[in-house]
Amino acid sequence: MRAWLHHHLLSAALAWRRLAAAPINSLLSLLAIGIALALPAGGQMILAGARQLAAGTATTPQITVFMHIASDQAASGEIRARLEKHGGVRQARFLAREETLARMKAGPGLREVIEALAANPFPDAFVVTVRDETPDAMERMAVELRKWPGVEHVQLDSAWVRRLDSLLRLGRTVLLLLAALLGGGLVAITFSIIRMQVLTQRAEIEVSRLLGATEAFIRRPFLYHGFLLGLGGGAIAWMLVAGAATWLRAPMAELASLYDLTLALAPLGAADSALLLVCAAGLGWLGALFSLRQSLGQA
Amino acid sequence: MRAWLHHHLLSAALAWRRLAAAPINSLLSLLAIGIALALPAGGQMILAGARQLAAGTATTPQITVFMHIASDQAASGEIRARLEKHGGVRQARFLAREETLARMKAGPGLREVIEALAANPFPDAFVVTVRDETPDAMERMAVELRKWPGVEHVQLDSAWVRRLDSLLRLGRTVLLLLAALLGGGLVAITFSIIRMQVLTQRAEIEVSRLLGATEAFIRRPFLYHGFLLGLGGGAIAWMLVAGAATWLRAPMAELASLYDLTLALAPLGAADSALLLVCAAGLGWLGALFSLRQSLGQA
Amino acid sequence: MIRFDRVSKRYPPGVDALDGLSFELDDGGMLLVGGHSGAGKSTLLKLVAGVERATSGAVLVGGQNLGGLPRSALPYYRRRLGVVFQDQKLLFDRSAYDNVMLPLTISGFPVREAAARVRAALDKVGLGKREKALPIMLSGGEQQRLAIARAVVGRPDLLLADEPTAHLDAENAADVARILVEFNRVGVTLLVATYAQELFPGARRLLLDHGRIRP
Amino acid sequence: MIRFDRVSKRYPPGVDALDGLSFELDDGGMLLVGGHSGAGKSTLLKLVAGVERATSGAVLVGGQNLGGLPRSALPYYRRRLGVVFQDQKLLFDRSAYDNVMLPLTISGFPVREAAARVRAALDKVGLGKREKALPIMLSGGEQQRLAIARAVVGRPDLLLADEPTAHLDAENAADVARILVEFNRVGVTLLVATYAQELFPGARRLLLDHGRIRP
Ligand SMILES: Nc1ncnc2c1ncn2[C@@H]1O[C@H](COP(=O)(O)OP(=O)(O)OP(=O)(O)O)[C@@H](O)[C@H]1O
Ligand SMILES: Nc1ncnc2c1ncn2[C@@H]1O[C@H](COP(=O)(O)OP(=O)(O)OP(=O)(O)O)[C@@H](O)[C@H]1O
Ligand SMILES: [Mg+2]
Ligand SMILES: [Mg+2]
Repeated sequence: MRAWLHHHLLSAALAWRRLAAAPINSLLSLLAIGIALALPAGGQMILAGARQLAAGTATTPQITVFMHIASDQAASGEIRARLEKHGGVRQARFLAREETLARMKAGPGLREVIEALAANPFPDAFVVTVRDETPDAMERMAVELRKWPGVEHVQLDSAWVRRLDSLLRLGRTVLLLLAALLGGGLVAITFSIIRMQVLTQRAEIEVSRLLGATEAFIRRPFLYHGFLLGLGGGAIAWMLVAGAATWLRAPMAELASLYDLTLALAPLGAADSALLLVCAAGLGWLGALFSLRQSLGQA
Repeated sequence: MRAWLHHHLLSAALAWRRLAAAPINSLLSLLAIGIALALPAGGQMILAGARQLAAGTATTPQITVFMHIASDQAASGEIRARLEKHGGVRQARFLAREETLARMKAGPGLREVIEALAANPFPDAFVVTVRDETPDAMERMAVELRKWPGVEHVQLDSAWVRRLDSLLRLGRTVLLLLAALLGGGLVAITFSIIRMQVLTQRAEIEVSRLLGATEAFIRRPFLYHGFLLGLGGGAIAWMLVAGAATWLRAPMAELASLYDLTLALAPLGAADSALLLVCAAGLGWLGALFSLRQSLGQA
Repeated sequence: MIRFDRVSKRYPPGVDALDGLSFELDDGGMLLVGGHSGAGKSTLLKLVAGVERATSGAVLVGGQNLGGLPRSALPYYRRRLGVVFQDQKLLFDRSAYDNVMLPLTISGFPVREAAARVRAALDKVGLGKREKALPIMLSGGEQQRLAIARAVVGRPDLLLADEPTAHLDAENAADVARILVEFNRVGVTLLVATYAQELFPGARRLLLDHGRIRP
Repeated sequence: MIRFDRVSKRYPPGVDALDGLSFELDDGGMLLVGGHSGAGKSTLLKLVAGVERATSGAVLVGGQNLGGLPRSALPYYRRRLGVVFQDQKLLFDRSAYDNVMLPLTISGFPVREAAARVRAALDKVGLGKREKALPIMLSGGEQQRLAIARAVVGRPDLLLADEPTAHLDAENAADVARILVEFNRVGVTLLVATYAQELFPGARRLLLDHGRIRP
């Protein structure tokens, strides 16, 4: 038992020494792994930013219900009552036509036009928020409202929701694809490195076997090697992402300001960072395991 | 000379056999390189699509000049003459207030409002396109026009231009960064692989030297190896990008249709493909060269 | 006790290295294996070391048939042996000291005691002052002695040596032979393949000829 | 002609392998180098082969001082030699045939003639039927003979052999010695480090003792 623990320590130390023995090579390997991991991690960061942006701008997709311009207050009251009773409606805000006119006058540019009007050209309206904000549900709600008496026009802003949704979905798909590809890439890189290591250590492996080393004894340093490669690569990826976040902050802010958005790129949080490191180390270990399977046989 | 040519052929064949000797390993290496290259290549494809999109929607940024609502035709004539003489103006289209009114009436939704108006609320206007379409030049032009007599308001749509410009600039920066990172990654991967190959072939290298092999003779197969790795990785990258273009076409089209845009993802063209392969092979060769420098010494 | 019972060994391309070989060697005994180049001496030793398996017949060591030994038990069997390989099998990227330490590390020997044992083994073969040297820095004969130090450092019950005195001058060869015989005197079973049978006077001999015992 | 002029070789940690050694060997001559393990025999051969450089003194081969040979000229110098290394330096992932072919490939020998030469060399050392075998499939003595085949395949002017008969039984050793002597008879200069000096009767001897000539 003590010998076993001791050998684990020795293996880790040996793996470390093998990494340190070829520093440039190790650094380049780590860099390759780091870059492979930085891309999905960075994508995750950007997507998180975009999601937060989406949350900021499109929290509450709305349906606007315009009454007929000739409809009277009673009709509007009727619709208001219906909306309040409707189970799918979360909130309905009444916009009286007088209020709209006053607001429009206050707005820039339109004042002269509106003051020249003989009558109030705006109808009564309701701004409705719903419980089920999925595009389909909103579409169905709009169709229903359109049939109510005195309703002239129902405007749905689900198009925007759908756009953003579709964009985020695309982003997620691309990110997943990227993560899978590059996770696979990491496994491939450690696989190669460990396979080559096995080849370089061929003599040592052969001699150790002849002197009575068990398979576990022989494999352990290589598994630690893969683990360390993954972990180090993960750390580099973390730094690359943090660096990119800092470096991209200025141009992103400029861009966001043009769109009147607040888009903040935050470096990875503690949980995401931990996940990144654990996944990286795990994939490195896995690559080493596959590699040993292939080059040293099943046992 | 014939022996030299012969050895080049032998070296290429040997490099090929080394790749084929460890097919899984080679495939994984190629995949790693392919993925590393696919990302900037794919980014290039997307950016090309975006640039084409930008070209489609924002060909001619415009400046709209609104006359004062109370200004008379003479004033408008004066401005028109000035615009026609102005060197920076490419074209100025006059929008008479009557014409605008008529158009607005024809448009949906506004008819009732406009018909209720006592007087034409629209001023005369000019839609101006300029020779120098850079955001700064347009800004300067707007400032100048604002000072002309009878001009009430000058509206500049350079904001959109600037947005798109800024977006594309960001895209280009990210892409360059990516290409540099992943080009470096490719060099790092071939560096590692060749270094490991050198380690595995240590005995052969040592013996060959003792038997009178020149440095060039020893290095040649490794350089071919790096070259082939790069080339194969480039080919895989090409296929990945083509695959992604096909795979992303549907969601991209959906997205584009929501924005009323035509965004077509075309697979890499012949020139871009050739560039990709040449760069990949060259970087692989370079990685091998660096690697040999480091592991076999300068000579 | 080592017992070969009609053991044959055929290598894949169809080379019969051993052909129906039978002999016994008691615990604590000594046996020299001779014969021409390619006679099967190394093959015999490899069968005892569990490096190769017999094609037919039984190789019994300590009553255990090596042919029936599960793969997972092999490492533990090997730890009880000391083997000097004909091609030495030294690690060229480790110092003499580390080469001799390797079997002790593998068997999980306590670290502190191990160092003393390694030094003692190196002293015994006259390499006490070269412990930091890499094998490449040693002459052919010094490498040979290093391989012997590694074989004896674990104080095995059974010592196999394949041409342990090749590459050694007469004086060094006699020294090495003396070391091996000393081990045998304190109870270690000794099996040596060698051309230099005169270095082990009075020992039992087994002469091979194309895989068979020459009568 | 080989001429050593007060040659010393000190290896980095401070080992004096050769110490002011002077001797001459005429073209077409034969010289046996003897001495205890670690006496400096291999070092002497390595200096002639251009594997090591003298710390002081001059090593002249064919009038050329090897110490002054530029690194880029070394490969071409080596192609004119045949060397049997003490540790053989065979490639274990290549067949016997490919091992012997290697020096011919390196010197850009025409492919068609090369095949015939390789077969002739393998036949000469009795390995004609094992050309497809990997070195690991050969016995120790067979590997030794393979190394000799590789050294002579290029028909060198100068043949260096370091313990060429180690690992060989008396009969094979005599065969190998005969092959080497035959080469010497047709004009090849021969320099052999060996303990088995009786295999080369009548040859000139040089006995080393701690890097000096024992008078
Ligand atoms: N590369 C090296 N670095 C350090 N010391 C070395 C090196 N090569 C040889 N030596 C030392 O130089 C001395 C002479 O070595 P050399 O190999 O020439 O001996 P040798 O006469 O060939 O011995 P043997 O018969 O055992 O092969 C020895 O003490 C050896 O340890
Ligand atoms: N792994 C192998 N594959 C095929 N043939 C082999 C293998 N190992 C040995 N042989 C052959 O088996 C025969 C006996 O080999 P072995 O190594 O036992 O001989 P040896 O008596 O030790 O000879 P030497 O004195 O030359 O070392 C030889 O003909 C050899 O070529
Ligand atoms: Mg043998
Ligand atoms: Mg020597």
